[in-house]
Amino acid sequence: MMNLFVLQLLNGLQLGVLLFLIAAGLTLVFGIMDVINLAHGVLYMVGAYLIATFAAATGSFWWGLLLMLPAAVIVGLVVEFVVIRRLYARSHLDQVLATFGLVMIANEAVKMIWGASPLSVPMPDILSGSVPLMGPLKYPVYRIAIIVAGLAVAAGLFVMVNYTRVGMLLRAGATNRSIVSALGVDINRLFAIVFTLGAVLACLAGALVAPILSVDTGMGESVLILTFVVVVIGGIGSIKGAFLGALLVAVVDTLGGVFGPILLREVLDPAAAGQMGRVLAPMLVYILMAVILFAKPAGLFGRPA
Amino acid sequence: MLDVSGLEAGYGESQILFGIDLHVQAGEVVTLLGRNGMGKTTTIKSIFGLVKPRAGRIMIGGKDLTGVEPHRIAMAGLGYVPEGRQIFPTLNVEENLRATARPGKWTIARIYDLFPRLEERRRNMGDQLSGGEQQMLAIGRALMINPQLVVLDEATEGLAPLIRADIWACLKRLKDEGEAILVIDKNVDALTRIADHHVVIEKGCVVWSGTTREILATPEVKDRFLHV
Amino acid sequence: QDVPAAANDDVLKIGLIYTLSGPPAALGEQARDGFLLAAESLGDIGGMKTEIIVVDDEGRPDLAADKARELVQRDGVDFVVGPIFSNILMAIVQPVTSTGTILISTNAGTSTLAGEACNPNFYTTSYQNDQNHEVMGAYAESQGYQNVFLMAPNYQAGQDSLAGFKHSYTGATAGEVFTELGQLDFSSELAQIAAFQPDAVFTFMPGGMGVNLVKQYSQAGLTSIPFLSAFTVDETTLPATQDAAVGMLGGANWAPDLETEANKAFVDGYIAKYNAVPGTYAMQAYDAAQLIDSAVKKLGGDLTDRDALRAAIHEADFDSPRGDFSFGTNNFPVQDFYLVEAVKREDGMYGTSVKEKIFDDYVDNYAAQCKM
Amino acid sequence: MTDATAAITPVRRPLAGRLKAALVLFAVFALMPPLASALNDPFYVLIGTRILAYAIAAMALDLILGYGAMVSFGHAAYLGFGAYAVAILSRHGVNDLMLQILFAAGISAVFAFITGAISLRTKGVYFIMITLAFGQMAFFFFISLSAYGGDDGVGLAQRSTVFGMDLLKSDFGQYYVTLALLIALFFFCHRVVGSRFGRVLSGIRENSTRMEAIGYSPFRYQLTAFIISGCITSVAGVILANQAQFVSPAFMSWHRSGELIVMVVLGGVGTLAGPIAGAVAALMLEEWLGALSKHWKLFFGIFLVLMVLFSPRGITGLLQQLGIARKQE
Amino acid sequence: MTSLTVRNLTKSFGALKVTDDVSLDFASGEIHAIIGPNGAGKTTLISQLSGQLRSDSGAVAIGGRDVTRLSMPDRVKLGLARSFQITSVLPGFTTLENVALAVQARHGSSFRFFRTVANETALNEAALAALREAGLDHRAEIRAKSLSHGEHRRLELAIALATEPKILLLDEPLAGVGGEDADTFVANLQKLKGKFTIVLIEHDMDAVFALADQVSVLVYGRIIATGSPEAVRSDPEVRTAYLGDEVGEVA
Ligand SMILES: Nc1ncnc2c1ncn2[C@@H]1O[C@H](COP(=O)(O)OP(=O)(O)OP(=O)(O)O)[C@@H](O)[C@H]1O
Ligand SMILES: Nc1ncnc2c1ncn2[C@@H]1O[C@H](COP(=O)(O)OP(=O)(O)OP(=O)(O)O)[C@@H](O)[C@H]1O
Ligand SMILES: [Mg+2]
Ligand SMILES: [Mg+2]
Repeated sequence: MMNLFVLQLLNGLQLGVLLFLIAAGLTLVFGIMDVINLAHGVLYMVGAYLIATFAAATGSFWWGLLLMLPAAVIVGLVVEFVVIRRLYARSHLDQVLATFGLVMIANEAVKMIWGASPLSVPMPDILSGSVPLMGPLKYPVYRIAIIVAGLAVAAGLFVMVNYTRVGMLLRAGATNRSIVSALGVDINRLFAIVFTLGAVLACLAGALVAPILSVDTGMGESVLILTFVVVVIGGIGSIKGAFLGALLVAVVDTLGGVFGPILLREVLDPAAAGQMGRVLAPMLVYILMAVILFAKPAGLFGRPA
Repeated sequence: MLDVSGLEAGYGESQILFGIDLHVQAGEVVTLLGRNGMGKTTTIKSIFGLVKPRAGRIMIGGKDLTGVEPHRIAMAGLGYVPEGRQIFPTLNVEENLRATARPGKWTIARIYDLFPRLEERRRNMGDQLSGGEQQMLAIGRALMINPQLVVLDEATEGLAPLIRADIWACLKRLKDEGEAILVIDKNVDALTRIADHHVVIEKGCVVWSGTTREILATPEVKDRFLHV
Repeated sequence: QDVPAAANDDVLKIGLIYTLSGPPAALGEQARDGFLLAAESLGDIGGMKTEIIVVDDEGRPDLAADKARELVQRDGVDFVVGPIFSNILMAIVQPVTSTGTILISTNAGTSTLAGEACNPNFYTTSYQNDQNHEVMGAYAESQGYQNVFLMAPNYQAGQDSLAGFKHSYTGATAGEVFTELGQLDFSSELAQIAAFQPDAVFTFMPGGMGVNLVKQYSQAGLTSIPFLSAFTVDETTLPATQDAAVGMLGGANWAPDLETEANKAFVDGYIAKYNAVPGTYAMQAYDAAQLIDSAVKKLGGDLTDRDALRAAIHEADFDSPRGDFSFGTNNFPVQDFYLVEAVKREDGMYGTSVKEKIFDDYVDNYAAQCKM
Repeated sequence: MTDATAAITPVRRPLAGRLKAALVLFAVFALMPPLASALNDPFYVLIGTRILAYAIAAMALDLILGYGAMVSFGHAAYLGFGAYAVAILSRHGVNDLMLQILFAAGISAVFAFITGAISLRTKGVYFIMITLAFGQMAFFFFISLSAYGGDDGVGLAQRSTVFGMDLLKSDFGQYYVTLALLIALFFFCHRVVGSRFGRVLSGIRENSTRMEAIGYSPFRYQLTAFIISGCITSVAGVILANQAQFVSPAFMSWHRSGELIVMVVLGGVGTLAGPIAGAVAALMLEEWLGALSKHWKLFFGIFLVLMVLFSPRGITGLLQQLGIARKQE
Repeated sequence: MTSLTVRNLTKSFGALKVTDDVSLDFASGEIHAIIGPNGAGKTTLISQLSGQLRSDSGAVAIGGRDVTRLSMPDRVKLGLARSFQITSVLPGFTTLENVALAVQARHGSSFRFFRTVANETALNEAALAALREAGLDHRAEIRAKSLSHGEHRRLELAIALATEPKILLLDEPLAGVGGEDADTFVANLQKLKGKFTIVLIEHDMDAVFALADQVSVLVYGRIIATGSPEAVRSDPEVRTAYLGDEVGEVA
């Protein structure tokens, strides 16, 4: 039982870090630029497809990753320039509608380019083993690598937003674009950079999971809602919040699914517990979100209205 | 320094400004006067490109900057204290000052010197300040970009008499240091003590302009256009 | 008796309704391609001028109901073929069959339609949903496994699958886990498997879920534990899982390397045309086309006598790639079931391969409940 | 000083304009079935019913979204309540449409009351997400409801009756009953938004602190509107169940909630008639584009992006730009 | 007529004591000005009185009735209205509608679902009257977001007046209102004097000394002086803390 618990914690951490990578971009774009970008999940998907393509073309995961990054920058810049830029001054609902349109475009385009069948990306050799954990348990090296990469990005972002001038300008721009620009800052360029940064992070997340998950057209959508949950639980615009929110969601999801039924069995008879567990399991994340928002209407680290 | 000629601007379908002419020489203090809703703020916003000018020309330091993006106006040496403070609520006091700062003689230390109150509140978020503190911060923020021309739109609104007096003293000091100032304020009396030139607008047109001496000599101006 | 208007004209109209968008599109596309392949090789189906209308149900039951009605009422099709998923089938059965139009399911085979709610206008060329799971249960039983770890997505079909497995497996279970529908990361379930070290794992993870599970299963170094599955390791997922799935076992009514004349023609034709190995989805849709062809030919193209039409269909007089094929009383197939294994084929592509016949001429468990 | 009496003339031009737009829409709806028959395509009547049902739901959502700034991302739950109300009652032999509607509205009111009271603690995007959470909980609840088919859903043997009459039996009858409901509900909503209550609701949307400072408690008004909207949406669910003769949790997935929001925004937020047009446009486009190309989603996406970029107030705004509808101020 | 009493009110933001044991009596019908340096806690005090901010301790009573636990809307119903220092109106509503809503709040039920409110002449007329008081009637049909800053300030005032309060809390009503209009406003308040109790926060000393019956000086959250305008003006402590020389000019 203890073994399982430790393993699940690691799994939770890995999922959490991954969610964070995606959520970080979303919370930046959302909290700082005040743009609700439903197409953020699409960027995650595009990252996975990009690495699948490049890795297949070069025969190497690492080359694939290396080529994916500049491609992601281009994707980010183009999307920002063509659509997002025109949405800054618009209402959230307009943004929802336009980025919803982007999602449809992207999903269909990806299907036209790469087909409907899922693709796969081979795992790099050096990261493909597992390391022994206590007892008979092993843990895949690749997942450890994801955890490390995610934590590094988290630390970098946290410093950037809270302790650098760019971070200050971003936060300032979030609340009052026109005054920031009237004080001499090229806000458009700044926002383009932030959006692209968020896009690259999402693409990176997609690229990192490609060797573990199948690369398919639905992957952006399934992750989008979860990412929004993370962002909202953490408090919009808060990198710290996104990080803790991601871990919380991931741990509740991984541990709750396994230990929830066990706990339920303590209080209910097995059949009822099984039934109850099955009803509750998929709701778990949503219940978590509802409870947190009930207690803290602006998320864990959000600014109350 | 700043030459505005024939400026027309408005919001949506309504035109507010109908040809404003305004000139600020280096080292000069100019006031923009007029009753509520006459277009003072709109004039300032058009100068900064926050409202797109529909006609006319805005020259800064001899360069035509009509219709360029706001940040380029600011880079050309204009500092802005907007009406209604508009400080950044999600930044603390010090960050508000630092975020848009550019190197020059105005430093955080000098700002704190000018407004000790801000130093006491340096860790407060922008929206955790009193109205007057916010106003001080807005002025400090504009100075921190070390402009050659400071534009103040109702910068003393909501300030206690003592602080207001400090601001006037500060403007005077700025003027003495050779900085140009364009100021909107309802304390016309106080303004006349530091300003060189005055421009009075009504319904989006310049209806009077002249020097301090002239305005003091013609009380009708105040009566007719300013109702003071 | 209800005779659809469509029965009277001299064009044979067939509507295909499959999920062609979203992640499950890969399944729908296989089925569509299988049907079209047959249509192409048969030329005029049933010797009649044929028009095939393909519609996408987008995986949405409410939309599917409308599209099905549209096929029947507006386009006047004689046959509706499809869909992939049970929930879509449930939504279109009533709108299609109540007008007297024939519905041929090429994949979904829900228990109610096999049993109490069986329907003279409804046929399936696939199986009753539980059967492949029962195959694996019987296999696990025959291997003498004592504790099998069971895992399926948390929805009706997932619950049915585990029930189906347990129908023919009597040993103990090491754990019974219901995952979230659409879940992609199985690290937590794999952790449990690693902790319990069961004799074998049985799972039902269709589509993308299966791809991910299989990849992660081998990454987690669990391949020493036998991996039994249904609808998980097949020709739609193997291109993505590739080597990770090789050696994994499944239950099926057919495999591409089954040695029959008809199968060779079908598989070769499919590979030549689409450059991919066909899966059961394609095969069953291929058979649906053959089934229609055989029935219409029998009647000489006159579809107005509905009883005759139904009788002709029931005869199932065609060569299925899977060999023996006939309809039971409930219009569900009576066929053989096999244990199949994922392999890398000689042509370098991946596919399943027959390992062992488990059931011979197997009838589903609900047929007795059908009063027809 | 300007003439004071001139200033008193009530500001109701936009409202009146919208009323006209709605009347035109309804007239078109009423003429559609005979037209479809004449064109030998009566099938449109069936699609039409689905469109009208979604129009009801979109309009109901607009009531809180457009007038109360409460963007509910869980409104499909009410479609589901409506649909399951039909399934559950008809299994127990109750086939009357009005009883089914009452039952659906009852469940919806209770659900809206509880979840609304909790959700209203939050604002903006937090509100969007917490309503999503409740919507998903309802969705998963019905997925696990095996008595009614769980994920697979249940088929309905027959359509509902209206006071014992088989009005819904024919597609035409069903269409006109739906249209009648839409019109009645539209006028209900139209009156509500123009009433004292409606003005308070919009006031809270604009600035809730200010409203509190002049003596309104936002919560009560918002919750009331939320409940009304939920009940009306469930009526759409009742219709959809009849139209599809099938009920499944798919009616309440978050995609449906998202589509409702798309319809409202596409049509024009806060106009009531706009979202009706939005529902028609979205579903008709889906029909047409779907018939033209299998890649219709690509074109639909492009259409949405272009609409937002070039017509900020949706279809309503587009009509205004083209000079067909009257501009607001 | 109603009086407002405040007993031992406190409020802290973290370690910062913003309201520090404040006790005041606002007699009915009087204009009681509160002056003090920026950041002294004046706005905070108003927010506590109006119920927007919860107090840490102490009590507020309206006409003898303890309202410390009541919410802002409930206090409004007892006749307490406030204006905001930082303009807070309904930007998408017309000026008239902004005020009409305030009138409606006072005129009973807002749970009316059917009558078209735009046609309720009683509401509109009362609203227009309030606008006239604030000198804004000619802008009745303009959306609030299109008003200039000064016009916003007047609207703020008109809204507060339209709730027909018994006690009116005004937070810098004159800020941004220039010239003759300020004088008109002072004259208007002068007229209102005696009709209801007014708590006035203002940095415009001309107005304060022209209007106030009582003046209290708040510094660092504490009342350092209360008394007649003359007494306060000559208090040396007040001069150093707040007034400086400017009073000299003004006087
Ligand atoms: N955002 C806006 N949209 C539409 N009209 C506006 C807007 N802002 C200001 N106006 C109008 O423009 C006119 C001039 O406004 P402006 O703010 O320039 O006046 P001002 O002279 O600065 O007045 P004040 O002394 O009150 O600040 C006013 O009639 C006002 O109603
Ligand atoms: N939410 C808050 N958190 C922390 N400190 C706050 C908060 N709100 C206000 N303050 C501080 O409390 C003090 C009192 O603020 P308040 O707004 O009451 O002052 P004021 O007397 O109205 O000043 P002014 O005349 O400048 O408007 C200020 O120093 C301010 O920085
Ligand atoms: Mg102004
Ligand atoms: Mg204040």
